[in-house]
Formats: sequence, structure tokens, C-alpha cells
Amino acid sequence: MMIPYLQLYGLYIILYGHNSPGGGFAGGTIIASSLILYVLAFGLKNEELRLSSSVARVIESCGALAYVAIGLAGIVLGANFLSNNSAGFPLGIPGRIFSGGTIVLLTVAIGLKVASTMITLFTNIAEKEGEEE
Amino acid sequence: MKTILEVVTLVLIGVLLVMVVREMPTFGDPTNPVHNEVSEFYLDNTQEEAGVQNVVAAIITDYRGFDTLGELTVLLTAIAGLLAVLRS
Amino acid sequence: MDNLFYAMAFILFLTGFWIMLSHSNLIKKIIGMNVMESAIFLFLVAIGYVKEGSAPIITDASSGITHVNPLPSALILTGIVVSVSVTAFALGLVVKLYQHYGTMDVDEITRMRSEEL
Amino acid sequence: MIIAHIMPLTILLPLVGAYLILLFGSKARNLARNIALIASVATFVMACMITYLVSRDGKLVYYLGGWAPPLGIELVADGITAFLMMTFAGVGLTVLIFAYDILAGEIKEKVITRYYALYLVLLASLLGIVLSNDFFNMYVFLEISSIAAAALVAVNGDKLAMEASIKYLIMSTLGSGTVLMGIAGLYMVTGYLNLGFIAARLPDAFATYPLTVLMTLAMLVVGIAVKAALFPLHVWLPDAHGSAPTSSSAILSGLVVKVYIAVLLKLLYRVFPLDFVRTLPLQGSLLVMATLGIFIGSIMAIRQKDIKKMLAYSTVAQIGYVFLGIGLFSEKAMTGAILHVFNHAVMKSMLFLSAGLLIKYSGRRTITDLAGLGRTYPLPMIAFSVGALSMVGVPPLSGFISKWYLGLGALEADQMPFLLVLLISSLLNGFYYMPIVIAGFFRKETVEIQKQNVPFGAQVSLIILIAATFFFGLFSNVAVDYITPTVRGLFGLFGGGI
Repeated sequence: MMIPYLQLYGLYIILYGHNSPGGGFAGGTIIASSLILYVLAFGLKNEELRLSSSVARVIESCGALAYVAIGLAGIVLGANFLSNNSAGFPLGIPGRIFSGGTIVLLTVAIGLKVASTMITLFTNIAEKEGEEE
Repeated sequence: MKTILEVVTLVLIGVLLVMVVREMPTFGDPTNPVHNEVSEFYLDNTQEEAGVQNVVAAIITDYRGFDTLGELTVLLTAIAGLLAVLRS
Repeated sequence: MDNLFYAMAFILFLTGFWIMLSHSNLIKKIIGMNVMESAIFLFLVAIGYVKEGSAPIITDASSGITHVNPLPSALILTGIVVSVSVTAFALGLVVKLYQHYGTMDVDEITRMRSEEL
Repeated sequence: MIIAHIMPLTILLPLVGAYLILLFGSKARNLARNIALIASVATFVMACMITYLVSRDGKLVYYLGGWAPPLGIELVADGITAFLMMTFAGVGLTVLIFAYDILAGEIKEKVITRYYALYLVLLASLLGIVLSNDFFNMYVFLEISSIAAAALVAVNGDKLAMEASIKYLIMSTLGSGTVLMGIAGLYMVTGYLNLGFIAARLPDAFATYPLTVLMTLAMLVVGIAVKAALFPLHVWLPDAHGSAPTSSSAILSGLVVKVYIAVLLKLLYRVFPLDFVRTLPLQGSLLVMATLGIFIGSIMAIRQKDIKKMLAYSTVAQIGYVFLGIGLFSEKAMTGAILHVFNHAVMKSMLFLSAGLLIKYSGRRTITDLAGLGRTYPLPMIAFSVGALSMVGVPPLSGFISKWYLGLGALEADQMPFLLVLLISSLLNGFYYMPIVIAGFFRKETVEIQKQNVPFGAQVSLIILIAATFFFGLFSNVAVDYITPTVRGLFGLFGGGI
């Protein structure tokens, strides 16, 4: 029951993190915790777990790669690695969702990565424990 | 015996550290060396230069974005290491 | 006694340090690790505090509110994630070791190993 | 365009390689090793370019994100760091070439791709530590390197290795926690994280908060000493290095331990002026610990029966040399220490790799069982012998050069006893290396061995390492000339005139 709300809240934290308290890490952890809550409530079902772990792997690598790619975009646009405004990314108006140039994109990348990482960490350790008993 | 020795060493170090703490900059004092032009710059210019209101978010993703890349790598390393250990 | 926060941070730091070195239970060692790291983060946040400062989120630049130093907060965000990763990896190792030896005690493991040889 | 951004790209290349490997998952083994090889070759080429650029321009500086230092993170390459970086990239590449064919037999199939990814991450973190000029950034990379290194030890799921790995992880977290506390203290009294800015503010800060500055220095040095396995804090090293897979041992002993020395070097020559450090009891304690480390490491190495453990204890002793060189605080000794970082990286990885080959083919780990293998497997045994001779310090080899400079440094600093330390310890080195070499070539085999072909990659990497040992022994002036200006600048800048 709680899960969609938690996920929505996590998404809000990620997307609005640059204007209010929050950000990629907090939001990612909240999204992950919603799924962890699900696992805690209903136990580990291996079928779903397999699926989510392979998806999670792709998301993890892609999150990190996206971060690097955004950084490299700075170089392509003629500024330094991980440049923001100086590379010509539009800043927008402070306070809107899509302000801050690369910051939003980077935050989303971080959020995805952190969420998938937390899930993978949790499920793997839990899975190992489960096997043993 | 070992525990006594440990406790004595710890207390000694603790006393030393308390001496150090007494000398440290006063807690919360706005004139401390930490609150120099760097933090002021962040606070003053984030809105114009990074276009966001949350200064901390601006620092982690923009001013010190490379740290965050390192951090993502730490997460990735932990996962890769963990899976390697658990699956083997 | 203005610097009570620093002193507390150092006491916690030493506590964590001591737990990590003296306890032989691996889980306790990992807890000690986390206590130590939390102490460092507490110290960093305490450094960044300004009296009557508010969170560094600027909605109105001209309002003249004092904000706390944003840099330490950003640093500990990174630091927390690092410590989470280390903890996770260490826990994974402990789980695996427990499967092999059936104990989480380092001394115990060393004893079992020497008996094996 | 690449030239201007070469420093971040050098760190990024292995990282991106690691991400890609993880993206393709654990099935794509062949792809993974090719990605790893390409990434590390490219990294090495870039490191060479940086080395060249530094020798042309003197110093490279890069601002990440375009933010100038007190705001953003700065990467700096100068004579010493470029040299160290070149060492790391080069040895890292050679070990990878070695692992190209061998690894499949040594690591379980499921984890091979992750092994390559961890390896690349480790390489990237080493380069990051060396290049970064920002304390917190350095800490982040330190943590990456300790997790990756611990994972590389435990990767096989072997009981002993995992136990060693968790010990290693706990000790290195202890070390990096202490380092971070030191960094926090420095930040508190100076208000900066950039090494250059801290150095500029430090005299003022020391005047106002002397005890705090001393505490932070103590914490940083202790933390680094834990991670670099300086003598009383070395307990974790022999287990970790002795039980890891061959290529992990090689890179751990050869490079990972060294990188903390790079941090110490940066700390001493970019942040704390030498004149200031000289007034502290730091020098005495460094020298005493280094000497004890040299002797106890050597004696423990003599007592070992397992060849990898012996090599690991030998690393403890060799780390002692490097700290000795740093602790003497003289120009020649510092040169010797930096050269020794390089030489030891080459020699120790060569020793570990050839020992790994011998163990793999003979199936034995004890020293006495390696007798006579020189006839069946000439190349690994020759590589082992060259490494051993170089460790002892036989003249045409590179180990001699660094010891020579350390000796000159001891003379320069007027510390005659340490010349004696060097001589005696060389003798001790001889005690534990020579029997293996002699038995390897001239004694009869104790076990029947089937001759197998040594894979091509392993042969290439051993030959490269042998060649490097001879080259830097005969033409040591190449390396010395390269680092001397920076070392001299370091001593000239802060008073000099010893």
C-alpha cells in the first residue's frame, strides 16, 4: 500500500532536490527503501528478484555512465570536465524544476544509481542469509 | 590486564584531545576560519552561477562534481565486490 | 564549554576506534567502524555550523538570513555514501565467513584455522 | 582537445572501462578482458603523454568543472606525481597483460568480469589519488582503492583470503577514518581543502591553533602509516598479500601500498613545509619505525615457508626503505625513496608474478619445493632471480640504484647509522632470496612436474619487467633527471641547505 506513495515521494525528492532539501542520494534511498519494505513485508520471491537484479545492474552502470557522459559533454562543448554553466548549459530560473543546467540531470543519474545499488545490496545480502537457513 | 592498558591509553589520548578541543575555534562562531570567502562565495553566487536554490546540491553536483563521480564509483565497487564475493 | 560538540565527536571517534581494535566479533567491529565514521561526520557538521544559521537553501538572496556553511554538508553526503558502501561490502564478507566457519568471532576463526592445519 | 583535458581523461578511461564491463554482465568474459586491456593501454599512453608534457611545461594544472581551486577540485601533475603516475599505469598494464591468459585458470568463471572491473577501478583510484590536489577528493579515491583492493583479495571466495580481506578492510577503514578526521581538522583551522591553499594558510593557523595543527598532522601520518603498513601497523599485510590471487598480490604489493606513500609525500611537500616538520619529533619516529620495519620484515621473511608470505613480509621491509628515505629529509634520500617506490613496484610485481607461475605449475607453495624448477620453467625462474638480485641490490640492476641513493642520502643527512642499516638489510635480503634462486637452478627437483607451456601474455609481461629492471639499472639517470628538479624545488623552496 505504502509503496507507490514512497516512490512518488522519492521521485519528488530527486527532482526537486536542487531547490529544497533533498537530492539524488536521499531520493534514491527512499525509492530503494520502498522496495526493501516490500521485500520485508512479503519475503523474497526469487522470480521477481532475478528480474530486478539484472535490471538493477544495467541501471547502475548506466547511471554512472550517464554521469560521465554529462561530464564529457562539458568537454565537447569546449569547457572543462563536468562544467555546467561555463559549457553553455542553460540555467533557467532558480526555483523551477528544470533549472540549474546539468544539476538536474546529474541528480537524476545519482538517484537512479543509488536506488538500484541499495536494492541490489539489500537483496543480495538477504538472499544469502535466506539460502543458509 | 589488556583491557586496563587499553583504557588507560584511550583516556590518555582522550585527555590530549580534550586539550586540543579547548583550543579549537569556538563552536558556531561566524568569524571562524571555516567561514571564509569560499563558503560565502557558494552562498552568494549559487543562484546566478548554478541556477539552483539548494546550495548543497549545487556543491555536490557542480562545484565538486568529481567527488560525486568518485562516490558513484565507490557504490559500484562495493556492489561488484560484494557480488563477486557472494557469488563465488 | 562552547566546544562540547567537538569533544563529543572525539569521544565517539575514540569509542569507535576502540571497538574496532579490541572487539573480536566482526559485527561489533563493523558497528565500531560506523560509530567512528558518524563521529567524523558529526565533527564536520559541527565545524560548519554558524550561530542561528539556517539551512543553506536560498530562496531570497537579499533577505539577509545567516546560512550555515554548505561545504561540510556536501562533504558528509559523499562521506555517508562511502561509509555505506564499505559497510555493505564488509557485511557481505561477514556473511560469507559465517557460512564457512559458523562464527563471527575473529579469535574463534583463527583458532579453527590453526586446528585445521 | 585531448591534450587539454588529459588529466581527467586518464582517470576516467579505466573508470568508463569498468562501467562498461559491469554493464555487459558476467557472461561477456572475452569482451571484458579486451575492454580492460584496451583501457589500460590507453591509460598508459595517456600517462606517458602527461609525463612528456610535464617534462616540457614543468607542471600541469586542471580545474574540474572550470571552478578555480578554493571552489572546485584541482588536478596537478608535477615531476614527482607524473613519475609515480607513470609507474602505476605501467605496472598496472603489465600485470594486466600477465593476467590476460592466466586469469581464467585462477579465478572462478563467474567472477572474472567483476575482477577486471575491480582491477580497472583500482587503477583509476590510484591515478586519482596521485593526481588530485584536493584533500577530500583524495579521501574519496582512498576509499575506492581500499574497497577495490579488499575485494580483489577476497574475490575467489577462498576462506583464508576472505578472512585476510576483512582484516584488511577493517584496518584500512581505520586508517582512512583517521585520515578523514585529520582532513576535517585541517579544514577547520584553515577553511580550505585544496592542498595549495591549506599550505598558504597554515602558518597563520599554526600561530592561532598550534595544538590542533599538530593533532591533524599526527592523525594524517598515523592514518597513512596504517594504510601503507609502516612497521607496527603492518599486521594485516602479510595475510592479505599472501592469500590473494597472483595478479592481485602483484598489484597490491607493487602499487596499492605505494600510493599511500604518494599521499604522504604530497602532504609533506605540498602542505607542511619541511622546516616546520623538522622541528617535530616526526623524523625520529619515522626513522625508528622504518628501521624496525626493515629488520623485522626481513627476519619474518626468512622464517616463512610459504613463498607468497615471504614476499609479503619482504614488502613490509621494503616499505621501511621508502619511509627511511622520506624520514631522512635530504634531497638524495628523497630521490632514493621515490626511485625505490618505482623499483620496488617493478621488482615486487615481477617476483609475485613469477612466483605465481611457479606455484601454478608445480602445485606447491613451500619454498623448498621450488627446487629445480629453473630447468623446467626457465623464464619464470629467471624473472624471479632477476627480481631477487635486484632486491638484494646487485649493481647493474635497478634495486641497486635506489639503495645507492638512499645511502647517499644517509651520508648527506649525516646519519651514518642508516648506512649500516642498509648494508645489513641487504645481507638479510640475500639470506632469504638467494637459497631459492640457487636451489631453483642447481638442485634436483623434489617433485615431478609435467611441463606446460607458459602463456604468451605472461611471457611478455615478465620480459617487459625484466627489461625495465635492467634499463632503469643501467640508465637510471633518465628517472633521476626527471624527478630531481621537483625534489630540488621542494628542498630549495623550504630552506634547503642541509
